[in-house]
Amino acid sequence: MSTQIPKQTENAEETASETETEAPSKGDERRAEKRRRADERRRQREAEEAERAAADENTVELRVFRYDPDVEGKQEPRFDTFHVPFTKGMTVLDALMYARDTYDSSLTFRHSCRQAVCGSDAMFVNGGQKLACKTQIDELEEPIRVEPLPHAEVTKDLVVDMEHFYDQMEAVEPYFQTNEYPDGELEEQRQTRENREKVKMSTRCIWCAACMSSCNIAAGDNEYLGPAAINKAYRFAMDEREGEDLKQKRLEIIEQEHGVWRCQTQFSCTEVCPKDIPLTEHIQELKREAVKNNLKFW
Amino acid sequence: MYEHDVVVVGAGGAGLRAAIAAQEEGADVAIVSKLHPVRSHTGAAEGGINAALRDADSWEDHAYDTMKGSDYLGDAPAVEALCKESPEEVIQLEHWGMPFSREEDGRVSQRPFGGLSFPRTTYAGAETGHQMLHTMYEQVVKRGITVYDEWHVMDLVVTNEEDPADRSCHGVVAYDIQRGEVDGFRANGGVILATGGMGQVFDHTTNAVANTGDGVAMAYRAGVPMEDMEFIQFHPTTLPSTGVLISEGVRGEGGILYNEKGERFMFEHGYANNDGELASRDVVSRAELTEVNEGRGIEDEYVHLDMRHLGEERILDRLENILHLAEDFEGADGLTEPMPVKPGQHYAMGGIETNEHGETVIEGLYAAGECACASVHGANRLGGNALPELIVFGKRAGHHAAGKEMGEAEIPTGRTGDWEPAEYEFEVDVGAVGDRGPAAADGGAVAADAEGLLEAEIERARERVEDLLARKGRNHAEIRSAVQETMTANVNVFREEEGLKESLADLREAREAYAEVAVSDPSRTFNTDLIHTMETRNILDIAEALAMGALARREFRGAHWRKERQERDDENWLKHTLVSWNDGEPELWYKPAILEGEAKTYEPKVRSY
Amino acid sequence: MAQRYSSFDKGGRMWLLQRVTAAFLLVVLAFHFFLLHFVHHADEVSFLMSAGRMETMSYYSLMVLFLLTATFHGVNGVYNALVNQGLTGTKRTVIKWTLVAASVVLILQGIRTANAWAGIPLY
Amino acid sequence: MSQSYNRGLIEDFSRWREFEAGMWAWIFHKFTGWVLIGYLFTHIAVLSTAIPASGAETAVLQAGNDVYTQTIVSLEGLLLVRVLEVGLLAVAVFHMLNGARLLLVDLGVGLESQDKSFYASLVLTGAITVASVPTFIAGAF
Ligand SMILES: Cc1cc2nc3c(=O)[nH]c(=O)nc-3n(C[C@H](O)[C@H](O)[C@H](O)COP(=O)(O)OP(=O)(O)OC[C@H]3O[C@@H](n4cnc5c(N)ncnc54)[C@H](O)[C@@H]3O)c2cc1C
Ligand code: HEM
Ligand code: SF4
Ligand code: F3S
Ligand code: FES
Repeated sequence: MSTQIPKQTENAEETASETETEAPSKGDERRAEKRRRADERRRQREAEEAERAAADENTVELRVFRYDPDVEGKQEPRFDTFHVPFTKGMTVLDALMYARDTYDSSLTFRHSCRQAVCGSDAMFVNGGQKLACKTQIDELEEPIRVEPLPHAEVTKDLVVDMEHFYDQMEAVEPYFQTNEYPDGELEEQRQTRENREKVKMSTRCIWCAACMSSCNIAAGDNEYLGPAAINKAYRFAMDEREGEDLKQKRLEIIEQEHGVWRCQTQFSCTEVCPKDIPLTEHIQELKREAVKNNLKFW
Repeated sequence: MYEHDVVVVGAGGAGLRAAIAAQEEGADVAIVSKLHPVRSHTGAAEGGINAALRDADSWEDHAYDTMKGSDYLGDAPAVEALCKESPEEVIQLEHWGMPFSREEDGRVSQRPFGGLSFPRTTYAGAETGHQMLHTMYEQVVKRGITVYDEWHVMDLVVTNEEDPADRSCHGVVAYDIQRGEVDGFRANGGVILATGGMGQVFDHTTNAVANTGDGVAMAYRAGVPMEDMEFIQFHPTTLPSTGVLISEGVRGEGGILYNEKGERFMFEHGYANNDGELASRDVVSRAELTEVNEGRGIEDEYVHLDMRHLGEERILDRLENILHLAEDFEGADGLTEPMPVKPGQHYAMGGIETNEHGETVIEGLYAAGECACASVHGANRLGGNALPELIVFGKRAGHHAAGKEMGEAEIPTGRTGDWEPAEYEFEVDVGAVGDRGPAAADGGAVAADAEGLLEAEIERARERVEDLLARKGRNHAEIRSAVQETMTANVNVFREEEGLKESLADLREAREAYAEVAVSDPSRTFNTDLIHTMETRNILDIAEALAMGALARREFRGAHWRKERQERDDENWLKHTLVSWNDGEPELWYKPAILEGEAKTYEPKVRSY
Repeated sequence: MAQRYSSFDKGGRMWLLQRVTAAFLLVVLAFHFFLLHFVHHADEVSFLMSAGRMETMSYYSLMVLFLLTATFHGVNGVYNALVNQGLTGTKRTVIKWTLVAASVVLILQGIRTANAWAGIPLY
Repeated sequence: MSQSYNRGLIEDFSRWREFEAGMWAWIFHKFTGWVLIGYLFTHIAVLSTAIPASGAETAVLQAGNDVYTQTIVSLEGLLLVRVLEVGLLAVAVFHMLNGARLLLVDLGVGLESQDKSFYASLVLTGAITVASVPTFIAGAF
């Protein structure tokens, strides 16, 4: 093999002098430059820090719930305070990331997409279930209290156990089922625009569990399917492509003991849903469908 | 230790489709993913899925467009497989209940997209990826496929023969994030990597925080070459403050780009006289940056994307979530004002070298989705071509891994056929520093059987975790941001020799710093500090290969622009760049692009829009 | 999870009945309040006046229906509230029948009272 | 199955301030419902005095000296009872108005303005209660 990649054992300076004849000391220079810049950065950061402490209005104060079953000193739940420099357009997630990367790398929370589609970072911010990535700091009152979702088991810091929520979601047979497909191999099932419109909002759920956490009924009754799962059932029950038989089956599922009747129309699910899904409306519509369905057999 | 026929790493579109396919073939499948499936970044895709569904359209046209878009660096067998199978896969999604947008007659809608000769992009509002991801996850639930979520796969379990082509893959070792334990997953049939993008190599990206290119880095260290890493797509319309993507759908529907002077620069400054805003992404990204560099940008940073003239009804019908994005993440109201946009890292055309069946050079190791390079996108991906790639190649890899007979692949993998070594000298060291956290294949334990190999790898992974937790040292966050900084400064849309060299030197420094990395959170429960530290290693490996490829390729092709040579050089560069880890000493080599397809031979033409 | 699918289809009917009785009560309770506090005043109440009203058949039946619906609505409401708070198993059965018994007593006593006024000798 | 994790005092601290309109409506409706059913039982108990009264002489009845009339009159004579009756009215009116709101919600009418209709119920309850105080108190002194 004739690739000319230098061996890793050679140090960079030697390599530089071998291969780059016109600038033998370039590596050194660059390194010095780098060091200088790194120092500058550090100085700058320190200066900023000092400045921040002085000019308090440019920082936001976060009070973050901390708990870790494994680590001594964190086994007792507590709140930690972080001061984060404010920048325009900053979200709660940005602030948390800043706090983690700058002050305490053990600060733990789920996050991924930063754009309200992955549903990882629902948390309790100033007393409301919010997606951290979608919550602008400047709309909140300070100090900003950040806690894990209520009514769920806390795994660590802001991370809660989602298993129960997933169980509920999966209990409503959350998958499309039908008995009739079009004949042609490359043929789609037809669906009217109106029907798509009808289910559209319900398909937007990102499984963040904010709604479930906000519902008092779900808090009191662990088996209650909860608004998200019922909404999932709605998504399929109302999809005309599934056909009548399956709609019957769907109604039976949501009519179970811990199904739609448990909902007391508290509306908090609808209020907190970051995807603006009209959950209560969907639940109520299913109740009416179920009643209509039951009346048929009278 | 867990045991399955097929282990799929990653639960985005590609991983889910692969798992379903393998199960269809009767295999016992498990999905191992560091995120719960519905958290995967496929959910962020907005625009749509290209498929030649209509009579007036044909897969051949789609293939032609794709090849042209790739700037003739796609491999024809893969491109043709994509275009031929995409329609049936899209219909399959529809049959699984995916809520596509509809026409009056009830059929799925299609819209025009950049670089396409026919409006063949099927979509579900501006949330196509979300709907696709959820539809497939629903099928996974229906089939009862085992999902191990919140397990971070650390490394592959691969034998360590001298030549990667002789190696075989027997499973993976993973870290259970919830419980803080390392365990192994043995795969009797095959391991399919579907770990998605690597946007975290850059600091302004549309990708998720979890998109750290783990699969690419794992395969790389196990001996699979990384292909065409220098080709990174920068999306022309991302929000300046966060990198959140404003879908190409906006321009597809008729959105217009303006500079500070209110000029429609795509036409007025002659960047794309025919297609204007709908020209290929690289063309538009460069146009925007040129406007900014020449002082016609707004606040010297961005340009304006205006969709007000489309009217409220149409916007609400087709682009509603764009309104939310602009509002929530940038504070702009798309109905009453233009939205600020600038280019941001969006998609990696390159990745794990595979053939059109998703096989890598290592037996039993597959890759599909954004982490793989089959290669269908060549030097530049067309909008709406990634989602079909996930389902087509996800399915293919799944089927193959589950033992379905699929015939001989036409694309060679590894150093077979007409490969050639690269005559390029790097000025700084690349590759491993010392022997920190070596991957499976480099210096791994030699064990007689798969079982023993897995045991040894689990042990080694445990030691690595313990070591990272025990020692004192530097925080990964600094190192990660140093990498992102230099990559964004030097390996961005515009690339110059000096900058690229600078980046390699910076990366070397970062690698050296990484040798001293430590995890400060001692917890065994949900230790994200540890996960991010492991990810940073992957980012380093990828960034380096990316910069190496970018430095070596002295031409302007697709997304890769070089100041030194601002034109395409078909004479010398109609070939793929490959980087092999080579047990810690990265090696650069090339193999020719395959332009002879089943339909025709794709003769390189000038790519103008 | 077997129990999860043991749907109690009565749920829908009870739910509906709760609403129907509510709608009925809405009218009758308003009427009741209006008649006994605004048309007649609280301090003018006497046995004969009540008896006088009750002797009208329509008023009598309205009041009995009022009693029945209010009892159902109230008791069922209480029961639902308890069930929603997680009342299950034997406890639930016990409370359910206690409530039913209380309702029966209430209704019987109410009808006896009404009969006393109406002069129906069934008390 | 997961249990609510007990976050101690920090969890409970002033949480009620964070309730949404719909939750207050739910709590008030519950409370008023329970008061009403409780009242229904006492109401019937008190009215039951009509049963022995019906056996009394016509003259006694006309004089208002029967058990029933005596009970009612003495009760109504108490200021406390009058005040409680005003409370009952408030409770009943709220339960009725919010009940009507809930019926509409069940029919899927006006879901977007559910919070407004709750506030309207509250205000109306207040107004009606205040307006009927004179009638209710009349003759108590
Ligand atoms: C904002 C945006 C918009 C886009 N729009 C479009 C579009 O309109 N049309 C189009 O065709 N394409 C689009 N794309 C591109 C396309 O969405 C992506 O290329 C594609 O979704 C990638 O899918 P994937 O399955 O390969 O990876 P992902 O969906 O990213 O999934 C990766 C999976 O791997 C798992 N994983 C990663 N690392 C590990 C590890 N170490 N251990 C275990 N699991 C791991 C993750 O948990 C995740 O489940 C868009 C991309 C972005 C970012
Ligand atoms: C006047 C008209 C009335 C209306 C419109 C009305 C309406 C309602 C409605 C709709 C509910 C169901 C709430 C739910 O389940 O979400 C309810 C519950 C209830 N009602 Fe009524 N109601 C009225 C009168 C009464 C009366 C007279 C009583 C007492 C006997 C009463 C006692 C209750 C009780 C105890 C509940 C259950 C409360 C709870 O959930 O804890 N209601 N009412
Ligand atoms: S319904 Fe809304 S709040 Fe509930 S899980 Fe889905 S997106 Fe989250
Ligand atoms: S908050 Fe709960 S009670 Fe019903 S309306 Fe929503 S599910
Ligand atoms: S980070 Fe994905 S929803 Fe907030």
